[in-house]
Amino acid sequence: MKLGSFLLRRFLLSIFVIIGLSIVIFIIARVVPGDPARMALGPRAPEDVVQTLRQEMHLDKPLPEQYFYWIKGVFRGDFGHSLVSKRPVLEDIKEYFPATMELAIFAGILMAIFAILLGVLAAQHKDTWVDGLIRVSSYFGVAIPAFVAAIIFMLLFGYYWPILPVLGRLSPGMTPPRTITGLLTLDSLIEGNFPAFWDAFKHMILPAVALSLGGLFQEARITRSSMVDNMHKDFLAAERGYGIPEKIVMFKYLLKPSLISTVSIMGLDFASLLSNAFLVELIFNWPGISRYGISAMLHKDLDAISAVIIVFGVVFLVVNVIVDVIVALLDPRIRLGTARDM
Amino acid sequence: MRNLSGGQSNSPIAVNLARPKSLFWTNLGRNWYKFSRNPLSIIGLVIVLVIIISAIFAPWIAPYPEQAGPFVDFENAGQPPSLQHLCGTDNMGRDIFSRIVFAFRGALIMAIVVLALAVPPGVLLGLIAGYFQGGWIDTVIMRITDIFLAVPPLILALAVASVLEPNLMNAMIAVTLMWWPWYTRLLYGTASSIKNEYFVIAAELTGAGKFHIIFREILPNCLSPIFTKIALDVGWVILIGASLSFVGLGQQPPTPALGQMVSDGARYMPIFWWMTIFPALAIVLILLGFNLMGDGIRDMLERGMG
Amino acid sequence: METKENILLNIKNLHVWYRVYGGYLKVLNGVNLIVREGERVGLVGEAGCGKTTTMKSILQILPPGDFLIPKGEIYYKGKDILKMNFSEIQRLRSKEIAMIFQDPTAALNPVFTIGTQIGDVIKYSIALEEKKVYKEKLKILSARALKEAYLPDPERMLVNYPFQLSGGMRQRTCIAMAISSSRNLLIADEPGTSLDVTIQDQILHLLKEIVEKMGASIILITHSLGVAREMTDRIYVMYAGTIVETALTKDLFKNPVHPYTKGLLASVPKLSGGGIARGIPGRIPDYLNPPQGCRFQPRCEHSTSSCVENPPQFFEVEEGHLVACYLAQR
Amino acid sequence: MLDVTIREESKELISKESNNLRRKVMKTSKFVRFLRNGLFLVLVASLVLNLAGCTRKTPITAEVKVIRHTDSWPCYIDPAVGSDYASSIAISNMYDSLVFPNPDGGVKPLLAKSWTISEDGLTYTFELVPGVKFHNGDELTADDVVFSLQRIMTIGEGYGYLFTTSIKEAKALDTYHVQFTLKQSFGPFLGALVRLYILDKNQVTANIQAGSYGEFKDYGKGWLVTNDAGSGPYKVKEMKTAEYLLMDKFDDYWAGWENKDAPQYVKEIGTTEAVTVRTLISRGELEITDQWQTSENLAALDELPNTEVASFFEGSVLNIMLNTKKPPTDDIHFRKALAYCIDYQQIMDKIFPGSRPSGSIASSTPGYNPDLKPYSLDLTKAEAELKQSPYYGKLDKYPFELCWVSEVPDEEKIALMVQANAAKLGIKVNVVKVPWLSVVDNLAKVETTPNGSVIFVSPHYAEAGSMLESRYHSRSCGTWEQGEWLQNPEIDKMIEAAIATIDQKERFQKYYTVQEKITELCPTLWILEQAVKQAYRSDYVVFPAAEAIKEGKQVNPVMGYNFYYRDFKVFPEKAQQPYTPFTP
Repeated sequence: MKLGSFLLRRFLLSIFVIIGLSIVIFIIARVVPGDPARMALGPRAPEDVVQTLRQEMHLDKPLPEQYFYWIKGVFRGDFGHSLVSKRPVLEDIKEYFPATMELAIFAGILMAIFAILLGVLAAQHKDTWVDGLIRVSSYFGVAIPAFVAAIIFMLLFGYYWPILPVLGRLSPGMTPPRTITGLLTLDSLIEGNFPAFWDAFKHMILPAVALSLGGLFQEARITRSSMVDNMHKDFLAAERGYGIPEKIVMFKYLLKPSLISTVSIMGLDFASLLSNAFLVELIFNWPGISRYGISAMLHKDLDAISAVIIVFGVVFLVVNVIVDVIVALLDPRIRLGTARDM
Repeated sequence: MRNLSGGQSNSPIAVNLARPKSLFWTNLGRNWYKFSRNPLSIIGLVIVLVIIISAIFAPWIAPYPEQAGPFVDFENAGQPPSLQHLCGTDNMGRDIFSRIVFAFRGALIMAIVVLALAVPPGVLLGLIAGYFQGGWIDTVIMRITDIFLAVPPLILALAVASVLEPNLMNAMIAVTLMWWPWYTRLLYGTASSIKNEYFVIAAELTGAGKFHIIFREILPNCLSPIFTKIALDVGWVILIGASLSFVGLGQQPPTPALGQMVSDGARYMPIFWWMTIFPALAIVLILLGFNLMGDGIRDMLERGMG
Repeated sequence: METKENILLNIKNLHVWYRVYGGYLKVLNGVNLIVREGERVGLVGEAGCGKTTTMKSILQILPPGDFLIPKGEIYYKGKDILKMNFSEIQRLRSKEIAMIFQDPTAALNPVFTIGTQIGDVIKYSIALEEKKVYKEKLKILSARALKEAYLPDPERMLVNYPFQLSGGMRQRTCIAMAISSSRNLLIADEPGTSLDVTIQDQILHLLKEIVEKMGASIILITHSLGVAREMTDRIYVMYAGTIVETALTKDLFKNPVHPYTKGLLASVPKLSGGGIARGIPGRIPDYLNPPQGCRFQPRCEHSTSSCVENPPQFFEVEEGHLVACYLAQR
Repeated sequence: MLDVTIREESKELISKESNNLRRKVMKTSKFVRFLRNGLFLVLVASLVLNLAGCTRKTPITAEVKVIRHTDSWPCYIDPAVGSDYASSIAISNMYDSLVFPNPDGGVKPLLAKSWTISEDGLTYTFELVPGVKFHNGDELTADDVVFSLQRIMTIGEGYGYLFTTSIKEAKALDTYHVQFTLKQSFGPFLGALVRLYILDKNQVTANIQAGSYGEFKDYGKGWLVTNDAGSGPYKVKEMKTAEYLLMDKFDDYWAGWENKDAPQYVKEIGTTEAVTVRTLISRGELEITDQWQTSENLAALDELPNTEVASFFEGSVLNIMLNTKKPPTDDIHFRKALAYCIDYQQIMDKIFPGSRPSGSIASSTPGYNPDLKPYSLDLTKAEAELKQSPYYGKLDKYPFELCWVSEVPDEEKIALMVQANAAKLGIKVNVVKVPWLSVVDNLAKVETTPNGSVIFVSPHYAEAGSMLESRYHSRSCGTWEQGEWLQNPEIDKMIEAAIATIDQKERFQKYYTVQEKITELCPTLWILEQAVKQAYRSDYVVFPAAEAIKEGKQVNPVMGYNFYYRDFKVFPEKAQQPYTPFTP
C-alpha cells in the first residue's frame, strides 16, 4: 500500500536527519568557552584529577574523533555523564522524559479538542457575536506567550485564588504510583489509585492550559476558515439538496474534509508547544526534561544539552509522522497516493 | 476577512503566479484599500506605529529616561503604580514604564536584525534548490534545511545562545541561525512550482540565462509569499527574543528587556506584582500589534490580488 | 392560459441577493418560471446570468448566511417552498426534486466513498417511511442506482473515491444520486459541459431516457441552444437575473423577438456558411449596481429612453410566447 | 472489574445456572458501562467542586515530626564531591567526622573520643569510639577512616583540597586507632578534620561501578549520588537528584537521641524560586526557607503570622576584589580612595538589611582582629587619597570594570551603588553582569581578571587562617577566591607561619598581624559580612541557631552545621493553620 512505502521513506529520512542534527548539536556544544572538565570538578580540584577527567571525556582528542566517540556512545544508549546531576545522562532522561511527555500529550489533547470545538462553533455561528468573540480571543490567544500565561496563572492561582496546584506533578505527601509508563495519571489509574490520579491530573491543568493556548486558537481559526470555505463547495449543496439532514451534512460531510488542514498544522503547533515547555516547566517547577534541558544549558552541561536536543529531535519527527498518518487517514487522495506527496 | 463576492474560489497561489511581475508594486494603492478595509489590521498597524515611534523617541517619551540604564534609588523602590510612575517602580526604584519604553528598542532591533540576516540567505538557497529541483544541489540544500527544521527553533536557539556569552548580539545570532531554513523551505515550494509556469518555460526557450530566470522571472513572483511570511514572522522573532531574555540569555541588565523584566519581576511576586504584569502586558501588546498587522498584510497579498 | 392543476413548479418574481462588501449583489431580479408536469423545460443564458442561483434557490441550498431573498415566491405543487418548514423541505429534497450539478468533480465529496455518499442519500430518503434501514439494503439500492446510470461494475464502484473515477463516471454517479429514489422534478445544471462532446452526448441521452422512465419533469440548464433545441419542449431565455423571453422551443427558434435571444441565436456558429458567428457586444452587468430599467439596455442597439426609465413587462407575441421588451409591443 | 465478572461467569457456568447467570452478567456489564460513562462525569464534577473552592481538608491525624527546607540545588550527598551549602547540610547530617565543630571555633570529640598530637605537630593519633554502627549495621573502624581519607584525596573534589594540601599519609594502627602524618605543621588541622566524613568501606566497595580510579573503579561515586554509607543521625530515604532529598531519622544512632522532639523526617527541597517558596510557606508545606531569598521576599514572609526570620552570621564576606595587577586598581591610593568613598551604611540598610561591617575577616570567624577598624565612608579622605594617585586627573583614560555574578541578583544593586558612589570622585565605573562559570574562567588568568569583582566568600573551616590562605596567599591566585592577584611574598610567609602554629592563642596573634597588613594594602573593598537569613515557622519549630541569636549566643561558624537537625525540635501539634501534615 502507498502509505506503507511513504512511511518507510519518511523513516529513513528521519534517521538521516537525526544524525545530521547530532553533528550540528555536537558542534554547538563544543563551541562552549572554558574547560568542561574543570567546570565539572570545581575550581579547587587538583590539576591531575581534572586531567584524568579530560581524558575520560576525550576532550584532548580532535573534534571529529570526539564526535566519533560520542555518537558511538549514543548508539549504545550512552549519552555521557551529566556534570550537574553527576549521573549518566540516560538515567536523567529516563527520569524526566515521561513527565514532559505526559504534560505535552495532555496539552496536545486539550489543544486539539478545544480547537475543533471552537472552530466548529465559530463556523456555525459565522459573522455572529460568537464568531467575533472567538476571533478576538484568538488574536489574544496567539499574542499571549505561554510563559506569560504561566506567570499570570502563577500569580492568580499561586496566591490570590489557590484552587489549583501550581507546582510540580504531585502534592507533597501524595504517594506516587509505581512507575509503569512513567505517566503519573496513567500509572495511578492502572493501580486504581484515584486520589493520586486526581491530584496528578489537577497538577497538569494549569501548565497544560498555558502550553495549549497559542496553538489552540490558531487551529480554531484554521478549522473555522476551512469549514467556511467548504460550506460554499458544491458537494455540500449537493448533499443538502439530496435530502441528507443538516446534522449529518455538518458533522460528517463538512467536518471531515475541513479537519485536514487543521490536523496538518497540528504538527507545527505541537512543536511550538514542546519548545514552550522549556519555559513553562521552569515556571511551574515541573520535573520534566525541558526543565532539565534549561538547567543543563545554564550550567553548560554539554552532554546533557546534546542529549536533550536529540531526544526532542526524535520526538518532533515522530510527531510529524503521526500527523502525516492522520492526514493520510482523513484524506484518501494522499492515502491512495494520487495526490502529490507532501 | 474572506471576500465573498461570487463563488470563484480559485486558489490564491495560482492567481499570484499567473500575475505579471510588476503588479505588486503598481497595485499598492489598491492593496492599501484592501488592507484598510479590515479594522483589525488598522488596529494592529496603529499599535505597531505607536511602539515603533515610542522606541525611536524613547528618551523623550519615557518620563525618567535615565532610569532605563544603570540607576538605583532605594528611597522609592517598589512603588505601586501611580501618576508619577504609571507602571510603578521596580525593586531598585526604577520607573517601569520608562524601562518598558526602552525595552521596545531591543525587541524591534532583534526583529529587524534577525529577519534582515536570515531572509536573504534563506530565500537565495530556496530559489536555487527550487530551480534545480531534483538535482544534487536541491538534495544537499534541502536535507540541511531538514536538519535545522528537525527541532523547534526556540529549543535550538536556546542551546546556541546558552553556549555563547549571554547578550543581545548572541541572542540575535542564535535566532538567525534557526530562522533561515523556514524561508528556504517556503521558497523551495514556490520556486519549484513557478519554474514550471509557462512564462518561465518561455523565457528558457528564448535562451535566458539561469541567473536571469532565477532572479528576474522566478523571484519577483515569490515576492508576496515572502512579504507575507516576513510580516507574520516579526511577531514570532520578538516572541523568541523575549523567551530567550526570560531565561537570561538575551539583553543583559541594567539595559531593560521585556522577557528579562518579567522574570526579574517573578522573583518579587506577589509583593511587587506590577514588576511582572506590566512588562508581560507590553509583550502581549507588541505581539498583538504585529500579528494583527501581519494577518492584514497576508490577506492583502494572498487574497487581495484576486 | 395554463390550468392550475398541471403546474408543478411556479416561480413568481423571485429576487435573490448575495451579501458582499459594499452592499448586495442583486443577482436575481424578478425571475418568473413555470414547469408543468412531464414537461421538459430549457433555461438558457450566458454564464453568470443567475441560472444556477435560481435552481439552487428552489432547493434552498444557496450558500448559508450569505444571501437573502427580498421578495418572490416559489410554488411547488401549489405550496410556497420559501414558507415551508424544515421537515417539508427535507421531504421535498429527498422525494420530489433533485438537482444534477454542473461540475461533477465539485459535486462529489472528495473524502468519502461513492458508496457512503449515495448510501446516505438513499438512507435518509427511505428513513422518511421506515424506522430501520439495513446496510445490505442500502448497498443493493445504491448499486442499482449506479446500474441505472450505466456505471460498469457498480458493486466495485461503491468502494471507490471520486478522484479514482473518470469525469464521465463522476457525472453518471451524480445522476445516480439524483435518481437514487424516484423524483418528480429533475434539475440538470449544464450536464456534462465539463466533459468531451461524445460523453456529453451519452449523458444527455441518459437523462432523456431516465426522465421518460420516471415520467418526471426536467429543467435543463444550458448555454448551448443546440442542446436545448433537441432536449426541451419549452425554453426560458435568461439575462442578468431576469427572464427575457419564453416560448415553445420551435416557436423560439422560428421567431426570436428579444434582441438578446436574437444575439444568442446569431452567436451559434452556423455550419452552412456565415463563417465566424457574431457575438453580443459588451458583457454581463455588474450586479453591485445593475443598470437602470431593462438590464440588457446598455448592450442593446434598440434601447430607448423608456428602456432606461422603467423595465419592460412581458408582452405576449403569440400563444405562450412571452417577451420582456418594448420591441414586442404592438 | 471486567475480568472479575468473567471469572464469576465461568464459575457459574460450571454450576449450570446459565439463565440467572445471564441476568447477573447483564447487571454487571451494565454496571461496568455505568462506571465507564460515570468516570468522566465524576472527574468533571469533582473538578467543578474544587473550582467552587471546597478543597477536602484531610484531618491532621498522625503528626509526623518533619522539617521541610528549601535550598539551592544541585545537592551532592557524596562527602568527596559536595562542598556547597546544600551539600554541606546533607552530608553533615548523614555522616560523622572524627570531631564536631563548636560555636567558638574549637572542636569537640565525636567519632574520636580522644587524640594526641606530636611535638612537631606533624603526627595526629586518634582513638575511635568503639561500637559505632553505620546505617547498614556494619561497625565503624580505623580502616573506614583511612579509606574515607584516601577516597576524598584521590577524587579531589569537594573538600578534598583541605587534605591533599596538608596530609602526607594516614594509617590504621589497630581497629580503633588511626594516625595521620602531615606534610607540614598545620595548626587548624582539627578544624579541617570536621570535613573528613567517614564512609563504610565495605558498603562502598560493594557498590563500585566502572570508573577511572584504578582498583576502586569509580570509588562508589555513581552509587553515592543517591545513597549514603554513613553513620550520622540521618540517612537517605529518597534522593531525587533534581527535586529533593528526603532523609529519615537513624533510630539506633550510636550517640543516642536524648532530644525526643527531633524531626523524624527531613526534606531538602531543591528550589530557591521565590514564587515556589512563598507558595509552599503559604500552604504550610515548608518549615524553613533557603537563605537566598531577596530581602523584599523575606520582609514579606516576616509579615506572615507564625513565620519569623532567623538571621545569623557564618563568616561569609561580600568582597569587591580589586585586581592589584591591572591599572588603575594596581595603585594603592586609588584603591583606598574607593574604599573611603563607598556608602557602606546605605548598602547595609537598603540591600542587605541585618548585615554588619566587615574587614578582611568576618567578625564571626574565630581569629579575626577585633581592634581593626574597617574602612568607612569619608569623602575628604577619599579625595586626599585620589590626589596622591598617579591616575589622578586622567581617570577617564582608566575605566574601572566592575563585574557582578548574574546568579545573585542583589549583587547588581551593590555594583550600581558603588558606581554611583565612585561617580562622586569622578571615577567612571562600568558595571558588567557575568554568569558564575565565566567568572571562574576570567579569574583564572591575571589579564582576564576584571578591576573589580563582586563575590561572596566564606571560610572553609572555621578559622581566620582558612580565609587568609584561600583569599590572599599566592597559592590561591587563579581560583575564584582571589581576584586580587596580591602575590605578596611577605604576606605568604606570614600566613604560612600563622597556620603552622599549633598553639591557638599564638596562632590568632599572628592572624591579627596578617589582617593589619592586608587591611593596610587594601586589595579588597570589604563591603559587609552577610547575614544568613531564612524565614521559618516559629509556631512549632525550634531552630537552635535562631534561639542562640535570641540569647545573644554565637552560632556555629561552620557551613551547614546550623542545620544539624539532631538538635532541632518540632511540635506539629502546635502548628497553626496553614499547615499541611507530611506523609512519607
